[in-house]
Amino acid sequence: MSKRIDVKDLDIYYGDFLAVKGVSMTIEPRTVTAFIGPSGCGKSTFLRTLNRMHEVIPGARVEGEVLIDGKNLYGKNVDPVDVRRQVGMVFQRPNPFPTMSIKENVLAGVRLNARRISSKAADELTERALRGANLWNEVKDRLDKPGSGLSGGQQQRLCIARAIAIQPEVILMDEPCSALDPISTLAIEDLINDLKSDYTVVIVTHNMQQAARVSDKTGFFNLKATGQPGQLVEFDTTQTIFNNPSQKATEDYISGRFG
Amino acid sequence: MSKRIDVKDLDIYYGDFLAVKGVSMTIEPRTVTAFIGPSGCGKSTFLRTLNRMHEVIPGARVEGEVLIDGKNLYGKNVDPVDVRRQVGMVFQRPNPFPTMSIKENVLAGVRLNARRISSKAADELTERALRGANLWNEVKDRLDKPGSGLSGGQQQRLCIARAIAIQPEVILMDEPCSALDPISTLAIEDLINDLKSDYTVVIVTHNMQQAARVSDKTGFFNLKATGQPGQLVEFDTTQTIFNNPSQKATEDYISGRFG
Amino acid sequence: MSTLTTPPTGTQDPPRPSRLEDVDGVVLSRVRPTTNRPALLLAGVAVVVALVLRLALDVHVALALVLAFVVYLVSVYAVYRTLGGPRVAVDQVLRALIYFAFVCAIVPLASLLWTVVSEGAARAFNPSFLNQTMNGVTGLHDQDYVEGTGPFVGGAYHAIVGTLVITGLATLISVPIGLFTSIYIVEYGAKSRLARWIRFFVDVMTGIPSIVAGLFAFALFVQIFGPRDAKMGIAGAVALSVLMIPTVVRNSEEMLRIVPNELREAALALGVPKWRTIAKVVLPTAASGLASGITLAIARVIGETAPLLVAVGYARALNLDALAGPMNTLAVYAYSMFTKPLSPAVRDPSLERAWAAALLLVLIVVALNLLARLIATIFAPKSGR
Amino acid sequence: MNAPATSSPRTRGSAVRRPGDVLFGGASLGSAVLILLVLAGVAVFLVLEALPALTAPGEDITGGRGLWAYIWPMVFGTVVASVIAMVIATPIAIGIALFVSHYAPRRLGRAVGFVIDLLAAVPSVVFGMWGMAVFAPRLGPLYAWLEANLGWIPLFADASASGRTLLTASIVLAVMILPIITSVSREVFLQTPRLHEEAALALGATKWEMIRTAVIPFGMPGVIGGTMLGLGRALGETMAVAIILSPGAFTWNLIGSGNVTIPAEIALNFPEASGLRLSELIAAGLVLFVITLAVNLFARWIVDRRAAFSGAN
Amino acid sequence: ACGNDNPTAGLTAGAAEAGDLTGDVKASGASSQESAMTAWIAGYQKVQPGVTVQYDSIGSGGGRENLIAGATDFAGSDAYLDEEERQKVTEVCGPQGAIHLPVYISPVAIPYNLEGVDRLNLRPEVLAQIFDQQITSWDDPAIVADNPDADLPALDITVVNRSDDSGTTENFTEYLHEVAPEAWPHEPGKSWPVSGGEAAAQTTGVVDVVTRTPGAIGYADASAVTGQAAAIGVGEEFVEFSPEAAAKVVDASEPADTGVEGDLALELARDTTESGAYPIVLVSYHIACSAYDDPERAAAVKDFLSYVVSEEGQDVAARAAGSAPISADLREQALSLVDTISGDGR
Ligand SMILES: Nc1ncnc2c1ncn2[C@@H]1O[C@H](COP(=O)(O)OP(=O)(O)OP(=O)(O)O)[C@@H](O)[C@H]1O
Ligand SMILES: Nc1ncnc2c1ncn2[C@@H]1O[C@H](COP(=O)(O)OP(=O)(O)OP(=O)(O)O)[C@@H](O)[C@H]1O
Ligand SMILES: [Mg+2]
Ligand SMILES: [Mg+2]
Ligand SMILES: O=P([O-])([O-])[O-]
Repeated sequence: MSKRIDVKDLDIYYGDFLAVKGVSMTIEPRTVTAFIGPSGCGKSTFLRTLNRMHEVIPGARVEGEVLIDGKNLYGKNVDPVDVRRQVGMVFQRPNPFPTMSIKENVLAGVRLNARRISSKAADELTERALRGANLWNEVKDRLDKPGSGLSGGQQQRLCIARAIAIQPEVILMDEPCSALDPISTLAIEDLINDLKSDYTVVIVTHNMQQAARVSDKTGFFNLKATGQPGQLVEFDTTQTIFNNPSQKATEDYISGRFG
Repeated sequence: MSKRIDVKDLDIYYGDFLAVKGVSMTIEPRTVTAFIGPSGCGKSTFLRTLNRMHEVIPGARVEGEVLIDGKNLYGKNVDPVDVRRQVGMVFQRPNPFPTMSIKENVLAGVRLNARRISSKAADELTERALRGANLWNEVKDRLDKPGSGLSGGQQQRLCIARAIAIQPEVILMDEPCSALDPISTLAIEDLINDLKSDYTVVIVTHNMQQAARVSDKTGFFNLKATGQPGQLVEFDTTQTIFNNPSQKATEDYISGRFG
Repeated sequence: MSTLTTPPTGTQDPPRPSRLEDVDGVVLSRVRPTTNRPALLLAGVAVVVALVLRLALDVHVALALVLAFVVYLVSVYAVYRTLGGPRVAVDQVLRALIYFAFVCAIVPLASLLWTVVSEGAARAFNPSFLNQTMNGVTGLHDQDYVEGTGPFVGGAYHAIVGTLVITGLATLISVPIGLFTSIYIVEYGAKSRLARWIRFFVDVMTGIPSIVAGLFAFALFVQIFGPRDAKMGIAGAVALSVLMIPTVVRNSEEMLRIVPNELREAALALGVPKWRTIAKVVLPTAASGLASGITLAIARVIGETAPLLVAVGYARALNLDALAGPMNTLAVYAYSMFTKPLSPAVRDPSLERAWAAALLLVLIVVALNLLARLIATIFAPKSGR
Repeated sequence: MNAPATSSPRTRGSAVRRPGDVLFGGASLGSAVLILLVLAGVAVFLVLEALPALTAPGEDITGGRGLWAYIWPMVFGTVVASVIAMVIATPIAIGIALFVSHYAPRRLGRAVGFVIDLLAAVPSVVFGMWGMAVFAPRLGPLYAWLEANLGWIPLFADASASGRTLLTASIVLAVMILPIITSVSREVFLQTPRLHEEAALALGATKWEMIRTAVIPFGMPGVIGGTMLGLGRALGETMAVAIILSPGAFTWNLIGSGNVTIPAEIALNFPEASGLRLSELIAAGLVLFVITLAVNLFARWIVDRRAAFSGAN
Repeated sequence: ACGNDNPTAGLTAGAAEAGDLTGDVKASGASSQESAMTAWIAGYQKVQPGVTVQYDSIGSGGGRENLIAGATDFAGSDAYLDEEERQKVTEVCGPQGAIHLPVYISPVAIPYNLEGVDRLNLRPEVLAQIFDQQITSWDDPAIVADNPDADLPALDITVVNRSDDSGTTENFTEYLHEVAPEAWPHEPGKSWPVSGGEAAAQTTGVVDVVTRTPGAIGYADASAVTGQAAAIGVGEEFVEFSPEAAAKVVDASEPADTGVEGDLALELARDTTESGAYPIVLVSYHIACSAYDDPERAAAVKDFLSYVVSEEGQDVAARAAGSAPISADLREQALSLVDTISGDGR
């Protein structure tokens, strides 16, 4: 059920601006892959190409292939809607729907994708997703209040709950813990570990410990120079990247800082 | 220039909801104070009362006193605008002005207040602030481009630059590094260390290493239970909090997690 | 929250179904990939249906189009339901409805604009029409013109000037009042009772019939200037303001409201006083919407006739003084040329003038719109759409 | 922002206010109050001028059966015309706004938005002339068809050959208010936060589902605002209706001559009116004013606008 | 300003000696006079360039009200002042009250739209029944009886009336009321009393609808009617409208008693049987004060009104607006009536 992702020589553009260049990698099913790299090097941009969210930005486009279980995401016969259902996403900035209650927020994706949903199933799914995101205890008494009245970290966990509620096959997370406290972060990391047994997980993080803790493979993105496109400098097992990187740039980045 | 802050028995409300209760503490001038605690416990809320940003939210109010150099912030004759000029703030979510270029964003505090500034001084100030926020190299060639075209981390650093450009006496930072990569984080931490020699700095962070690295004093906030108001559980030197906390809750929180 | 006692994710849960479709009570609705080829094909079919209905069966055009569209909707729904599932079908149907809404609107609008342009273009760009007034022009001149014994005399210069003066004054009155009111509602009065009431009464104000506004302004000016001298340009501007203010307030309110709070907070936290925050951050961020709203409000009143006839009167000659005597405006000019031709027997020259005046009015608004857009792009957020 | 909407006391910590704020806040409050004064002025004016008609004996009123008997058919006409106009215009306007903001290529969208804005500028007289000369005749055959096929419904009882009917006037009103509703809706739809749109898309929403979950809820208050503006115009429009409609006594029949709206009745008869007749007309204006008031109360009652869900955060 | 505020300057050669009066004259009232008034003002400007005349066509009722309120110097009106108004007007016009000058006489034509029917004879009863919607088809025997030669189709009659209150309607319904009281049961008035017909705003609207709708018939100020129009039964003959035919009715009419010596408010002889007279006419007056407080204003008003009733004034209006010039006899009376206006407030 989890999926294997093959990226082949992917160039990513914003209009005429080449933001990321020549990425190739293979992400195995049932693994956690982390992307690290300095700010602005194109981690978010690359992540968004994996569920075709990139093309939502006017003028944005890609060249190259992304294969999920051998099927090109950008092929003729692929509906981005279907892609996005299978490849869920959590954004860098929490974005709960302001007009929906907490519960409705969690169920938003389910409601979109389901023709029918019994109220029992809805309750169950809500609870499971909120527990999964370690938010249940905090909000169980106010499920009908607007989602925008939560603290920043609570909002982010709400978004995670929303994304896992539809139980996608691949989950992309763009710095999911940057707004979280350690306890929630721990819970999310546990969740990621859980998910791994069924799903393919890809996260972007600035926290190298986090990358080291949760990921099986790590990709290091970097910019040659400002204004140059971002590139995948090195992609290997997390072990190798952190202990024995083959590239100087990776080593500098890793060792320069411990998080 | 730096100021001493005394908080006396502060209760903070959103409408009828008591979010934070009975906080008392003293923040010495020329120190860095960090607040840690689980998500939703009221760290951001409390921080916002220190420069009267809390009252901007409709229905929000406080009871109690906040004294800056002995003068009650919430006294009769205090202009919140003056307070905010002395007590700068960086928010959890980057919020550059979309109508302004990068440079204008940095100069916003000056320009919006219609303070006169020669173009040479403006250039100088821009550079100094951007260097301070470790953003200068990345944006020096596109100072006239809109600030909203930057990556998340770049935007956050832009906001830091904007806040330090007005050279306040106290600087409040609400998880300033949560969107930053390690290199930028390091730069910001260095910056905080620099600032300390002149200013009083208060930061909220989820990163305990960060708290340990940069702060002199640490305050631990916690919720007794969900729905209860947040409270200041313990406030002491960082050393004590991390090595020898007097409260069980603090110890649990600190030891439960290292990062 | 007892922080550390919270167990990690759902260990106490029964084994979790790892697929949404495995959850009891959830019926999934999958999306299968489709292309837009069937839609294009069906659109072609619908066009054929429309043509057959219209040409072969002689059904009314509107009816033929509606029927063809219904055929299209039904078939698109059916086809995409089989190809892509119900969600894709609904998506396609709504897409069709939205495009149809667009076509629905464009047809009458294009017809109207075409009528105005084609009827008005001949006269509107004639320099003598643009710089002559109607002073001394009578039906005799029109008759001479139609018989070919005289030139075409009589233009809209005075009406153009009058339009600019009266609408300009109305704008000067309404925009500050309207903008400040919306600022009060959104920024100062947030959630206060007064703000709610004001918003309510502004809505009520949108329903004042224009002629009542004219009568009101006239009555007001009679109180000030006496009945003999009450008709003047400024009275018309006041009448138009009564109509314009609610539009400005309502529009601006909506535009201010969607400015994100975080920008306000960013500015306030920099020690910027509230009023400067509003003036320098909120208003520029909303500039595009505000400009288009104000243009819309101007457009709303620039074509008014009834209140101006009541409050300003009807001038044949040039009058630059908004504080004395009647003035003319393009809308009033067009109205009177339509309904009261100079020479009742020879209507054409008057009709030409009327359409030309209407076209000029539209052009003035085009210019205003362009200006508004220019202003908006100067202030508008530098990114996004 | 889930603070309960109570009127909890607000701490105004200080009595100090800066001159700029005092001026700006004062100007804002002043303008707001000025608007209330103007509205009160209009109301007082209407009542004073309508008073003679309100107190006159019934047989002196046009029609001879009292003021209410004179006015209610117009109320019917006004309400029906506005309702039809709104029913037609609102969905179409929202459709166009979505087309411009989310469906059309950017250039086309902008051009369309521009053209539609222009239409707001076409003087109502021109709408009237166009409606009478170009539009109404085209509808004649349609009405004949309606009568032939749906004639058993009283609304389509007797077709007008000229097409100058209440239904025609309503459709033209719909065209007239279209730009107003479209313009406001378009602006708010364009402002939908990217984040929310992307949140919906990332959950596997189709375009329409994205619009339904992110765009429309965010823009709803704005759309309602625009709709109220449009409704105001539909209720208050004079000249176009006066020219297009072939007015007459009350009838259920929407596709024949007959019925009139209050503003049209005022505009048509005001020039020759004096004394009590003028007063009657202004009384009709007063009734329209009250209708607007009632409609707004009703609208407020239905949609408690915005409530806790503000788009601004 | 760069515009040309005197566009007709080069067109009319050899204007008469320019007079030296100055002042401004304000008037308002009947819209029926609009075209004629435009012509009078333009013509008068050449005679007295120092006097500006301003006329707002706001309707007869408004014109009379303005005069009574002192807002204008004279009124244009399709009807003369009634008893109550004559009482009130003495407040601004001195004890003598106001005078009426019949300045604009125009036939009310009955335009119709029937292809191939070039002449349509309608006697008053038939006319009344058609407009009362008692006769609903063009091949009704009552119509055929008077039009044996016409090829009348079996077409429904569409009656087109004014949708706005108007002097034309008032004159037309007065005519029907007086001449065919049995067939026309309605009271005369400014608003059209029969429902169910097509209604259109203003004279041009009525003419438009009639021209556009086959089988339509209406009534409208003759100046705007250029197509088919019915001949009306007067006595034993059928008369088509023409300025001369209309003027004959006016000549046959008696002045009404308004309490002012020599006043020219007319009781129209609509039931005249005089040969060649066209009985449906609209007479529009200028109603001026018999005395003004301000001698200069009195002089200006007097001068302008003299111009209006003068041969030249009537001729200009006839050509520009298609009205019927008043007869020489009536003109004499009118001029001497104008002469009685005084400038000393008495
Ligand atoms: N919408 C956009 N239009 C144009 N350029 C963009 C857009 N979004 C991002 N970029 C540019 O693309 C590059 C990569 O940005 P991206 O957001 O992917 O960086 P990132 O690695 O995620 O950084 P961070 O760690 O700060 O989030 C940057 O130079 C950025 O300025
Ligand atoms: N605008 C608001 N209206 C009502 N309640 C609010 C508002 N903002 C925050 N709260 C509530 O106040 C409490 C404290 O929130 P706060 O944002 O201060 O938490 P925090 O400690 O900063 O959390 P995080 O680490 O996630 O940012 C929470 O229960 C939150 O739901
Ligand atoms: Mg990123
Ligand atoms: Mg916070
Ligand atoms: O001159 P009218 O009163 O019929 O318009």
